[in-house]
This record gives sequence, C-alpha cells and structure tokens, in this order.
Amino acid sequence: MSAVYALYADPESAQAAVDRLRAAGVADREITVISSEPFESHRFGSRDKATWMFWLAGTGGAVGLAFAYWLTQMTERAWPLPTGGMRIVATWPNLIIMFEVTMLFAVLSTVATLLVTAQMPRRRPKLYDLAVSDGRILVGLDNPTAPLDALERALTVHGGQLKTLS
Amino acid sequence: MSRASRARILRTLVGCTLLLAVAGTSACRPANNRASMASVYTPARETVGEAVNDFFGIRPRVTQPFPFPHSTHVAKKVACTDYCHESVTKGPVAGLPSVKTCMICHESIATDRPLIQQITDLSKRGVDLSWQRVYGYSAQAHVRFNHAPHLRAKVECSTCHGRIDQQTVAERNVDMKMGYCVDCHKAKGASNECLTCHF
Amino acid sequence: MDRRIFLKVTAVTGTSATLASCGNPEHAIIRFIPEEEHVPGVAEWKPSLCPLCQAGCGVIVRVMEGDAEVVRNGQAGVMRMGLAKKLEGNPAHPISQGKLCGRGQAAIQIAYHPDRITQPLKRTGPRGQGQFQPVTWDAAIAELVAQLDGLVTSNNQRGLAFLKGGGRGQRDDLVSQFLDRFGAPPAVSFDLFNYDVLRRANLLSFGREQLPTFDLARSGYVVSFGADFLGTWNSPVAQHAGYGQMRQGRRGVRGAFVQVEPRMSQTGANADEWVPARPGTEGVLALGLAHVLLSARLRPADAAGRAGALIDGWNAGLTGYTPADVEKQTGVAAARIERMARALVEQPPGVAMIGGAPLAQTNGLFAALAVNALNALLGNVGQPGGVSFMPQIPATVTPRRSSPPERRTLQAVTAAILAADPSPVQVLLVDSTNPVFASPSGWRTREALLKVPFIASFGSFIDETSVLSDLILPDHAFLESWVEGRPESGAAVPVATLAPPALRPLHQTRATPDVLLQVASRLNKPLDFPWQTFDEMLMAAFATLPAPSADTDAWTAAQQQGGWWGAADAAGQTRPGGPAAQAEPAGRTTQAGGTNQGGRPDAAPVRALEAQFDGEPAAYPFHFLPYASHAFLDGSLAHLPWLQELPDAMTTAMWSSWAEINPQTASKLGIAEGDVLEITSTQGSLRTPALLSPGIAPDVIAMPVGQGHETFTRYASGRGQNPIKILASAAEPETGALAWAATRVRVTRIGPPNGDLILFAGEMREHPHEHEHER
Amino acid sequence: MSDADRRLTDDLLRPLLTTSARFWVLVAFLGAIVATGLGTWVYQMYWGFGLTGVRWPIFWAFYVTNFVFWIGISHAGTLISAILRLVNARWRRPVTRCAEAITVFALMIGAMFPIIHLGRPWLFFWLIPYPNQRGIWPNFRSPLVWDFFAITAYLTGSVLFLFLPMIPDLALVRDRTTGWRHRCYGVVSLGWRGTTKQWNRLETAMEIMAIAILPVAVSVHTIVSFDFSMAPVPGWHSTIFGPYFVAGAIFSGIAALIIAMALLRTFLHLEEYLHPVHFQNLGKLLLMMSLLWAYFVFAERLTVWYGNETAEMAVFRATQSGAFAPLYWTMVVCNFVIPFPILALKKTRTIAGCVVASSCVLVGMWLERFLIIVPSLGHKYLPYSWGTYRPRPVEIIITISTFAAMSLLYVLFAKLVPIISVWELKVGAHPAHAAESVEARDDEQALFVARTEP
Amino acid sequence: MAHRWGMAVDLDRCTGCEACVTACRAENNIPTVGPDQAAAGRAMHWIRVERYWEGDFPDARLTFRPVLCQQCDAAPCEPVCPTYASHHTEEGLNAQVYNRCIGTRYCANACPYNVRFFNFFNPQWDRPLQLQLNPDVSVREVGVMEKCTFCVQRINAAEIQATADEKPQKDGDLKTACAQSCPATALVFGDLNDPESAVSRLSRSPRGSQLLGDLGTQPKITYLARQSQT
Repeated sequence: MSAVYALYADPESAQAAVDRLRAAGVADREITVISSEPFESHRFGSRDKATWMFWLAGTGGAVGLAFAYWLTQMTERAWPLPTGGMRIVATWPNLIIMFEVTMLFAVLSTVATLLVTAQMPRRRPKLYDLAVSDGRILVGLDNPTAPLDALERALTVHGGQLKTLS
Repeated sequence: MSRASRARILRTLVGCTLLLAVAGTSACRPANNRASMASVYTPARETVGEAVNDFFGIRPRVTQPFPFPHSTHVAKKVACTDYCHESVTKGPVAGLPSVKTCMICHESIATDRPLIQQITDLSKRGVDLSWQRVYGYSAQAHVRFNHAPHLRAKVECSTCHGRIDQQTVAERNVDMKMGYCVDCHKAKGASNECLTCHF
Repeated sequence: MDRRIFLKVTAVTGTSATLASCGNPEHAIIRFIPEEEHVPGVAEWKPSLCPLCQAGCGVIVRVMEGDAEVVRNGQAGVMRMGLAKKLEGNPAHPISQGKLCGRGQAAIQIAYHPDRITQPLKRTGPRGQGQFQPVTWDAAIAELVAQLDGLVTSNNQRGLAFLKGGGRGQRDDLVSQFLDRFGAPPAVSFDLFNYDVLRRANLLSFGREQLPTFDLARSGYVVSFGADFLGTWNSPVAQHAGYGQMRQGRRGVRGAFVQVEPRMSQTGANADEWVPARPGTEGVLALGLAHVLLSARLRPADAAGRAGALIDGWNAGLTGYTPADVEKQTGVAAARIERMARALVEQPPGVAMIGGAPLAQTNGLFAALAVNALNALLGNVGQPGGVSFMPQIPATVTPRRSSPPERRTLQAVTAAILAADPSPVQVLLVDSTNPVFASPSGWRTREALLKVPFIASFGSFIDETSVLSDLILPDHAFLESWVEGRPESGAAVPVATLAPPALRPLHQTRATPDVLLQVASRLNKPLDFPWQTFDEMLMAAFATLPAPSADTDAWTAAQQQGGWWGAADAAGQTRPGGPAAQAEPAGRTTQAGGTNQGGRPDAAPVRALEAQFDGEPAAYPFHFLPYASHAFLDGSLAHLPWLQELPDAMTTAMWSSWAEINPQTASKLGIAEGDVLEITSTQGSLRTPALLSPGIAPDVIAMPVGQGHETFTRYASGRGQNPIKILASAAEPETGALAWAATRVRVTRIGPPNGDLILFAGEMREHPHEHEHER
Repeated sequence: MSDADRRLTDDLLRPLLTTSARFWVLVAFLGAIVATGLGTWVYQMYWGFGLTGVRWPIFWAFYVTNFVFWIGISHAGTLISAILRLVNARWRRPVTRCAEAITVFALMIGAMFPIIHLGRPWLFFWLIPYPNQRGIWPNFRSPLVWDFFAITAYLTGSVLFLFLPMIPDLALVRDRTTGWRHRCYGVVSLGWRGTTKQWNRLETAMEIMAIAILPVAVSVHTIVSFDFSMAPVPGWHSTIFGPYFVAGAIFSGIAALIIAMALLRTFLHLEEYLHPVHFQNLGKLLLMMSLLWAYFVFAERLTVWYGNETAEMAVFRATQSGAFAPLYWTMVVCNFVIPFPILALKKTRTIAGCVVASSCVLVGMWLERFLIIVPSLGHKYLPYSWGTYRPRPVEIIITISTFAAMSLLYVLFAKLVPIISVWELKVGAHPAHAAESVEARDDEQALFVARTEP
Repeated sequence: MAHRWGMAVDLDRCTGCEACVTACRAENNIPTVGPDQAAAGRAMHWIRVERYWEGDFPDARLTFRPVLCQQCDAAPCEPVCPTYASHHTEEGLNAQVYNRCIGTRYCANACPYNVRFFNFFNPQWDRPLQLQLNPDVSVREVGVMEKCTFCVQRINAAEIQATADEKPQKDGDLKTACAQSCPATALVFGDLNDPESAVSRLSRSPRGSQLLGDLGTQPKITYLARQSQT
C-alpha cells in the first residue's frame, strides 16, 4: 500500500489542508490527521466526536450487576451455612458486592471500547511520522484513490512539505 | 561517573542489603523456641517439603513393610472382619492386625512358605509389622472418620477400598478428597455439616 | 510473580519446620508386638486412686489405644498399648462421687512427665550435685540389701530410718511392718500441712484420733475458722459436693456460711460473711460464740460434755469471754459475735470447723478444742448437717509384734542426727516426701541428711531431697501400680479404695512395695513376709472384709468398682454424710476402740493460751501467712505444667509466686502492683513480686507455698520463691507440729516490677473506674 | 513546534533519558529496606504469627493499622484527580499523574497487609470466590470479603485511570528513544498515533472513568471502616465510621500528595511546572479536610462521652486520660493544632509550610488508625480480659519497609514514565486550542494560571 | 426433634475451684504455652473463672464467674469470618472448623466475651506428655483460632451411639468435660429443646440471666445469680 501526507507546524494550516483535500473531493473518512495533542477547538479536531461509549459502559455495568447477583445468590445457596442468625441469602451485604462488581465491569467495558474503537493495541502504524512527536501535525491519506498530483497540490500549500510512502 | 565506581557502589549496597536483612530477621527470634529440641511433639510438619506436598495435596505412595496378599485371603474365604479388621464392628477404627493375629492361623497353616516363616520369625522376636495407612490424611485436614455409621448406612467397603479381592497390598482406589465425601453425603442425604467430620 | 509460584513460596515458608522426635520414617523404627488387646478408638474406663492428697478420691481412668515409645529388653521402639487419656471422679466412690478437683485431673501428667526417672540411678558425683548413672534393678536392690545387712551385722538395726509422707493404707502398713520386722524404729512421716493437731484435738474431745467429716449438704449455718474446705483442706471434693447442696440443693433453704480468716482464701471468697479476726485468736472467738449461747441459755452448758469439760472455765459459763472481751482480743465487733452466735442456733443445724492457719499457731490445739467444744455445745456431733467421724477399717492385716510405736517428728530426728556423731541414722529410706524443700531452714534438714552415710529414695522425680540420695529406686506412677487407700474422712461409710494397675509401665520402674518385699526376702536374715508381692498383701487384707454380695467377694468386687465401701450392714447407713458412724455421744466416751491410745479421759482442762509469734512486732510488723497453693499444695505438684499454667483462682497468677499485701498498707510503703519486695523474718529473707489484694488484713502478708524449687523438673526448678525457707521453727507444744503461721516479717520495696509476676487477668474489678471514683 | 513546547518536552523527559549515580544509590538503599521487610515476613511465616506483639485479646494491631493507613493514602490520587478532571480545574494538569501514581502504589501496599496479618497467609486465596471440589465458597457476609471486592475494583480502576492518559506520553517517549527502550515503549504505548479519533476516544474514556472511579473510591474506605464498625466492639460499633474514614483517607491522601510533589519538584527540577500555586490550592484542600477531621473526631467523642455507656467509656478513658493518652494527644496536635494555623495563614501556606503540615498529618493519621484499633480491643466488655499491646521487631521492620517500598515504587515510576503529563501540559500551555466550552467553565482556575505566569 | 445444646451456670454453687479449667485442658488437647508466652498474653483457657473484687478491706467481696464460649444464637464471631470457619450448626453450636480457618482473627475481635484463642506458634508437648492427648480431638496447628466446642466430640459420639442402639439419649448421659468434673455441680449441660431437662429447668429460674445479653448475642448459657445472706 502507499500513503501521501504532509506535516504542518500549526493547526490552522493543517485545518486549511484538510479543507482543500475535501475540496479536492477526498472523502472525510480517508483523511487522517495525527497530532501530538488534542485540538478540540478546531473543526478537524472535533471530527467523529460522537460515540456510544457511555452506553457501552452502562451496559458493561449492567452485565456486572447481573453477574454479581447470580454469584451471590448461587454461592449462598450452594452450601447454605447460617452465621450469626442472619438469613442465608443476606441481601444487605450482597448489595455491596453487587455495587463493586458493577463498577468494575463498567470500567473494564469502557477501556475495552476505547481499545477497540481507537484500534489499539496494534503494531507500528503505517501512516506515521516521528516529526509528530515534535509537535508537527500530520495530514494525509492511506492508499489514495484520487489522482496524486491533485493531492500534492492540496497538501503542499500552507508550507506543508509533501511525503509519500510506497 | 565511571562504570567501575558505579559497580563498586552497587556491590557495597548489595552487601548492606544482606546485612540489614540478617539483622532485621535475627532481631526477632521467638521468645521460647523449644522447637529445635528433638524431644518435643508438635503438629508442625517435619520438613518444608512435606508442607508443600500437604499444600498441594500430594501424598507419598505408601509402601507396606510386607507384601500381604489380600486377594489370597479373600479367596480363602477369610472375611475382613474375622480377625484382622474385627474392631470395625466394635468401634470407629478398622484397626491394623499385629503379627499375633497372623499367627492365629499361621501357627499351622502354610508354615512352609518363606513369607510365613518371616512372620513366624518376627513373632518369635516379638517384633511387629508396622503397616502404613492407605488413606492417611494430613493432620492439618482435621478429619475424623468413623466406620460404624457408614457400615450402618450400608456403604459397601468397596466404595472406598475397591475390589480388595483383586489387590495384594491394599491400594488407594478413590481420590479421597473432601469433594468425594461431600458428594456421597449429598447423595445419601447424610449431614454435610462441617462438624460431622471436622472437629 | 504469578500466583502459583507465590503460593508455593508461602506454603514452603509458612510452616514451622521443627523436627518431631522420631526423625526417621514410621516403617523404619522397630515396632513391638502389643502385649494387650484394645479395640482401637474405643475408650475403656478403669478405676484408680488419686494419690495427690490424703482425701483419697476414687478416680476412673480413660484408657485408649495408642503408640508409645518404650524400651523392651534394652531396645527402644514403638508399641501399641493402652494409654491413660483422662482422669475423672469415680461415680461409685462415696468420697469423690464422680467428681474430681483440678489437681486430681492434672495427676495424669505424673505418668507422662518428661522428667520422670526412668530407671534406677546411682550417685556418681558429690552429694547434691545431681550426678547419677543408671544401674540395673538387680544391682540397685543388691546395694540396698548390702547396706541393710551391714546394719544387721553391726547389730545396729535402729540405724535404719524411713521417711515418708502422711499416708494411710496398706502401703504404709507394709512399711511399718518392714521396719518392725527389721527392728528399726517406726517410720517418720513428714507433711508440711499435716493434721496432727486436729487429730489430737478430736481424740481429746471425742475420742477419735481422726479427721472430721462434715455433712454440709444439710447444714444451715457454717462457721469456718480458717478451714479452706473448698480448696485444699481435708476432703475438698466431698465437701464441694456438700457445699453445692447446702447452697442450692434444697427447696427454700439456703445454707449460710461465715469464714473467719485474716486473708480471704478461695473458700472465704464464697462465704456470705468474711471475718478477718486477728491471727491466733480463733479459739477465743469460738469460745466467745459459745459464751453467747451459754449466757443467753440458748444451749445447756452440759450439752458439750467432755469436749466442754476440756475447756478451762466452761462450766463457769466462760466468764472472761464476753463479746466485749473477745472483741478486744480478736478485733471482731461484739455485735457481730452476738449475731453469729444466734445464727448458729437460729439457722440449724449450725456447725463450726477449724483448719489451716489457726491450727498452725502455738496455741493451735486450744483453738481446735474450743471449736470442738462449740460443736458439742451445738449438739451437732454425729447429727445430720453436723460433724461426724467416718467409721474406719483397721489398717493392719497381720498383728504387730512389738508395742505400738512412739511418735517421732522429723524435727526430732534431724536434731538427733545433728547432735550425735556419728549420725544415729546410718541408712535413710525416703518415700514420697520432700522435707528438704518443705521444712523451715531452722530444722537444718539438708545438713542432717548430708550427714547420713547412705540415703535411698523411691520417688519418681529428682527433687531437693532425692537429689541428696545415693541410690534412687524409681517407683511406678500411680496409674501403673496397685493402689490402695483408706481415707479417714469425707464419707459416711467406711471406704477402702483399691485398684489394679490401669496402664503398663512406660519406663523401667518398679512399685516400691514390691521392691521392699524383694529387699526383705534378699536380706541375709530374710524378714519372712507371708507375701511375695504387694497385691498378695492387698488380697489378704481385703479377704478380711465382708463381701458386698453373695456371688462375689470383697477382693474381686473392689477391683471392679475401684474399692470396697461399707454397705448397710457394715456402717448403718450408706447415704454419704448421713448420721452414720457417729462419734460416741459426748461424755460417754472413755475407750474409743483401738485408736484411742493416748486419749486421756481424765485430761486436765486446757486454758486459753496466747499465740506466740517469732519476731518482735516492732522490728517485724507483719504476720506472715504462708498458705497451701491451690495448684501445688505444699509444692509437691509444682512439676505439673497444667497446674503451673492454671490461673490462681484469686489472683489469676500463672507460673509465678507472689506476696499478697493490703492496698492501704502497700500505699503506705510506696508499693505498687508487681513491685519486687523483700520479705525478712528472723530466719532470713526472700524477694518476690507484690500483689495488692483487698482481701487481706493490713497487718498480714500472705504468700502461697509451692514455688521456689531448686531442683524439681524443668517446669518448677528456679521458678518463684519458697516461703517455708523463712519460717521460724516454732511448734505447737502438745503435738510438736510445726506452727507455720507463727512467723512475723518486715517488708521493704526493692524495685519496680521485674516481670516475674505473670497474671492472666487484666483488671481485678468489674467496674475499675467507678472504683477509682469511690476512692 | 514552539520552543516552549520543546523545552517542556525535554524537561519532562530528562529524568527518563539520563540516569545519575544518585538514582542508583537511592534505589539500592530503598531496595535494601524492602528486602529486609520481605525477609522479615518470610521469617514470621516460618515461625508463626507469635513473633508479633499481638496477644489475647488484642488480635489486630500494627498490620491492620498499616492496612487502613495505606488504603487511606491511596485516596490521594484517583479521587482528587477525578474530581479535578470533572470540574476541569486547569491547575490539576501537572498534579494528576503523580497523584494517581500514589493511589496505585499505596493500594498495592495496603492490599498486602490483610495477607501479611493472616495466621496462615498461604491460604489467602480462600477469600476469592473460585469453583473448587469442596463446593464451598467465601462468606459474603464478611467485611473482609467486601474488602477483597472493593480493593480489586478500586485497584483495577486506578491502574487504568493512571495508564490511559499515559499512553500518548509513552508514545512520545517511544519516538524519542532507540534500541530496546524504543521497543519496550513501543509495546506499552499500544501503537498510539494521535489521530483525532484516538484523542477524542481517550478524552471520553477518561471522563467516564472519572465518573465511575469516584463512588468506588468512596465505597472502598467506607468498607474498610466497616471492618471495624460491623463488630460489636466498644469504640468500633459506630455509624459515623464510614464518612469519618473517608474524610480521614482524603486527609492523609492529600498530605502524601503534597509531600510527593515537593520531593519531585526539588529532585527532578520541576520548579517551572509545579508552581507554589499548586501547593497553595492543595494546602487549602488539606486545611478543609483538617477541619472536617476535627469535626468528625469531636462528634464521635462527644457522642461517646455523652452516652456514657460503661464499655465505651472504658475505651474513652483509656485514650483520653489513660495509657494511650500521650499517643492520642500527639494525634490531635499533628492532625489539627499544627496544620491548622500553618495552612490557615496565607503567609505560612508556602511549599515548606505545606510540607511541614503534611508530614504532621501523616504521623497523626497513622496514630489515629492505631488508636481506633488497639485501645478498643484492649478494653472490651469484660474487664477480666483487658490487655495492652506492645509491638515487636517484626512488626516495626515490616511497617518501615512498606514506606520504603512506597518510595521505591515511586522513584522507579518517575524514572520510567514522565511524572507530569506532557500532552496535557501542552494543551494547558496554549489554552487557545482548548474548546470554548471548557474555557467558560474554567475562569476561576484561569485566575491561578494568570497568577502563575509572572 | 433436633437438639439444642445449652448450659446453666449456678454462680451460687460455683466456688472458683477451677476443676473445670483443668478438665477442659485435659479433654480438648489445649496446649500449655509456657511462662514466656503466658507473659506475652498467649495463654489458652477455653473456660476461665473470672473473679471480680468489690469494695475494700474489711468489706471486700469477691465473686467468681466461669466464662466459656456462650454458643450465641446471634454470634458476632460467625458472620465476620470470610471462610465460614466459624458458623452455626443445626444443633445451635458455634462451630469452629480448624482446617477452614486462615487466621484473620476477626472472630476473636468480634467476640464480646473474649473466649476465642489463637495459636500463635505450633503447640508443643515435651515427650512423652503427648501420650495424654485425646485422640478424639484435633491438635490445632499454628495460625488457627480455637475455642470451646461444647465438647462436640462427646456430642457426636453420643449421637452415633444413640443411633447405633436406637434409643434416644437421656438427659444427663451427655456432659461436657467441665460440667462432668464440676465438684459443686455449678455447671449443668443439656438439651434446651427438652423442657424437662435439668438445664431447661435451671434456665427458667428467676435467678437466671445471660452474660452481656443486652448485646443481643442470644447466648445459650444462663447464669444463675449468686444469692447473699447479708
């Protein structure tokens, strides 16, 4: 596969490059922007903010709750041993267990979602440039379908120096 | 700084570590440590290895002092409870017979066999055979088994002792773990209260 | 590190890898063929006799099969054998009635004690150094025989002395017969807390030289003068049973009980009323009570009969014992005396008992006679709820040859030895007594013994006395031998306890009676005993007793049930404590059968004596009160770990000795709990921790006897202090009994707590802070 | 990229890339103490628990004190940084990571103690509900089992909470290193690139975590307090214990954080990133917690004294005027008398001042846990069974070694990971990039920023 | 009907003689820890006789009170145990299962009576003292809790016997070691479900009360108050 990208010193020019790529008819999905810090305030920064994460976390919690409920009930009934004149299925203490397990599952599911949606962990990515860690902003595409020269024109303005991998 | 000097520093520090460790541990020797005296009885395991085995439930294979052929005796219609394990009908323990018991019959029977002659010789010298328990639990299991109730509950001897008529010296036939007892107790509706066996 | 590894590590390290003794695997040690058959896992109960005190409780032994390390013909190995697991009271026994005190239950540890002497020993090092070497029984007996033959050839049979504890029964009879036949003077019996004074008093008052039996179960009002009858005195187990009944055994009636003693004993703690009278004035108090009864015409004066006649001024109505006078002497309020006296008759039956410290005064006999008179006056002698005397079985099987023996106290013997040179005693045999520990330093017992050329002892342990001996012939533990005893109190019927060995001997020991018989037969001029072994003698003795039923004889029956006790035909009634076997009604007694030698019908009235104390009150301001420890009695039980770790009932002290002192006194002397004190008498001094107790008079220092052994097994040696060492050798003049309560001391604080005082309890009061507010 | 950013990056990565001899000395020294501690524990397991000073009837003492203490310390990070994240206090940025690190390590150490204090530690796994041939499970009615669940949840949460925002920085280090380090950081940074999608997901995840971790943190110390309040022991059986312990935990947590920050600041030369204002703010928090603590203690004591119940009063007296009084009043001085004025006066609320106050608080809070456990056990209902306790060498050594362990872990952490979040600091450095919405919520924090830029 | 084992302690009969303490030690293989450990507060007494002083000389009074595991129905020691080592049996006993005990010592803290004891070291018997050990009772090892079991070994044996010869147990046949030995019969053991048993009758006595009963532990031991004449 091949890739085309350019590095920019500041978010504004990166934003401009993104716009020109769009103008050049490149689909939003294909454009990759890589930066060493988040840019919530810029449009490219706030792309695909929308997420199901909260819901997934909630679901995880619910699963945890169900599991904890089953666990407490099952174990207490499996070998019923009375202690301190309490009921065999002791609801109050069980609530504590359920709460903790619920939270645990919620947290775990959050992290799981993060890893999946952010495509982590993965081996060394194709489209990347060490300059990013110096604060440069990378704008580019994997396996460009559009004609290369058009992309070049789009990327080279605003002082982006073009690089290609193949 | 040079690699050499760094190494020196490290070495000295490692030394200090060991010293500290020794000092620290020796600072708190137990007050009355009669443990090291051989003339004491204690439930402690004799060796660390034994402790590990106990922990993982590994029990050494028992080696009996004498190749007693159960099969032959059963074949000869000698019931277990006739002489050798008669106390099983009287008390909690089946009991292991002494050479005396052997001689009850072998005064006269099969006196020509070398094994029997060994026995006769032992009994003359007043020395007994030290049979090994086949199902010896670790003391830490705190299990108290009583044959009588099991016999009353019509539990077959073979349930735990297997086809004794096919064994020479008795072997372990079941994995006598707590699970085994519990399952049977559940099946037979016997009490699974801990104090039934552990006290 | 992952979990499994972690677990393995902890499992390895998490066990104390101490080496159990039989290091080599089970099938490598020699195993002997069992000598007896037992059903494994099934307990068998065998009768026996508790040897620890003269009460003579019958016990049953729980015997179960187990592996014991034994030596058989010189080879060490393991053998399956019956092992004693527990001692309990023998339910059939009239005295113990199925109960047993803590000491008795600990007696089982004697048999299994790690420091028991396992075989005969011969001294190698200098005397008292405790260097011995094992010898065979033949050699040992031969040695003893040689010594005795030596006496015979030098025609000095009286050079043999036998020192024994205060026991009664066939064993002691055998000893006296042995000495008798040998031509030696009778055995000297030594027992620190003996009952000589009380026996003598009972002989004088009632013609019975014997300990009294109390029918507490039916008593209404009990006044005890220092008698620790719920602890160590007389027959504690039987008295406990009666006490329980007295308190809650009867519908609507609850017996009351007053304890008169300057230091609250465990018995005193149970009293409804604790009367700390001045030491040595108990007799006066008793007469004070009598005076009230007489002056108020509550009882006729002649009711006391001879017992009363013995008291000087009795018939004159005991003028001089008015409550006021008595208050002056005793420090007990007159009103209180009045009340107690009236209660004695208003809550019938009222009974008084005396024992312990009051009898260990120089005026002990007077005190005892006074209390006897009081009982006689109350008319409770031989009556339900009163005091009675247990009918006795004559102890001898074969008639004595010579005249009845004269009494010799240890003090007299030691004095003689120290006086003459060479020592009049050439061969000394010691059996089950430890005078070197239990006699005051004034007697110089140790020096005397060191002066005796040859000493042989029979004990099972090396103690302060047997360590001095040249030859040790270890006895069986009581569980391993034939036991027989004839208690003199505690039941209403005559009792002869008997039991065959409950266990096979663990060690190479032999029963002392058998050894004596062997020696007797091996002498050049054998003492011809009709028996080869002790059990033959016992059989002969029991043959004289009536058979309990037609189909069996006394001997076999006794072996089965653990003794012979009089049935209805033997002793009137079988009900324990019943009015069976009364003393002869007061007055009529002139000759009270065989035991009445020395009973003097025409005895002159005794007048009240002032108790004499050793030490000037100025220099020695405190009365020193040693008392029999509940765990160790006179110290003979200090070697039993169970008893060492038993928290003392009053102080919760374990493994230690202490001195009890009144808190006010302590604060005056600047003494705090646990501080190290120095207690000094004219005889010497000792250092021990202080223990503050509200239950002791301000002018009294009390200390338990029992600790302070120098050589007495690993558990007792070098532990605590021995109060006997600083006792003066004052004695009761009539009987010559040691007056162990007649010493005065001074106390000084030496330093802060040194950790010698080990208490189990944290606080001594249930509401410590409220108490602080009170103060 | 701006010079500011570069300098910032270099400063924060320097500890990772250069190693001084001083570092090795420190590690070896701490390592030695930790080794001693472990050795002592092994020794204790070998001979038996009797090597400790624990006795009848005081069956819990030093080890459980340490347990509660360390769990308390663990409330420094996650809780604080979670709160600050949620309110998006911008001054939090340099603080959060070192705080969260404290949480994780303190929790690990604290969780060790229930195992150390077992009579048979090799069987600790019976607390875990796992299927076994015996068919028997843990007893969910036991507070110790609650502890197990709570600590598991909290530890997992905290580790992730610490790790997630670390990923971009790890990637940064990955790009700045070569050779085996490059490879290692490559693995742990999970191949982070910094695409907008990753950034957004990360931010969201952190928000959810922050929300989830807060109640867990609170529950953990509540449950720790339940270990005591569930037992009918005078001085333990009190409903106030839950909040009381949580407050105490945060109290000691902040103190620990302040000290840690001060040390980092001096040793790693982070003066430019950890400003006095950070200590100022944490100091204010500490002050508030000190007051809260005092309030709880007063309430608890007053209730006991007023109720005047015999057994409770015995404990009360023992601590107030009895054998434990010296310790008790030391605690009061350390937790209130000293810190209050120092932190109340702006003049003394300097870095030094905060450190002094915090050190006192740590001592005081350790004593508080000790004084809750031992006097109560020593004065239960039956005075016959009262007793007192004196620690033995094993306990003291192990206690000391845990402090060493804490320091060691922290030092190693600071060595391997940028102790201050580089990317967050960058974001903070040019607020222009941050979203307006954030800006709006942020004005009062902006003050601090203003004050910090001289 | 299932048994419900209980005990009555008549403080008017109890004389503090401590026969029960030794009886318990002999029956239940309770080790002696020796002077050093005793000083360190590790002495073990499943039953102890508490004594409390009141007042000062000469009006000092002293009362004895035997304290053993009260076998509470609502036992605080049970629910706190994470491994069920301490739990309740059908017959109302507070079971202590040694092999299940991991030594958290939580039960001992929760117990208001302080009747639970911990094996700080492996117990030791100087040979041949160990020959006395009761084969029907476990020898507890280091790190486990132990306490009065109401002589469960005797209870089990009696029940096995009863089923063997198919006749119900009689009241008084079965006694704990302490009750058996008590010379003044202050301790009475029996079945509380049998209204005619001695222990039931005593438990109904107006003198009866329960130790720390107001804690709601529902002990199965009734203390009969000591009466006083003066």
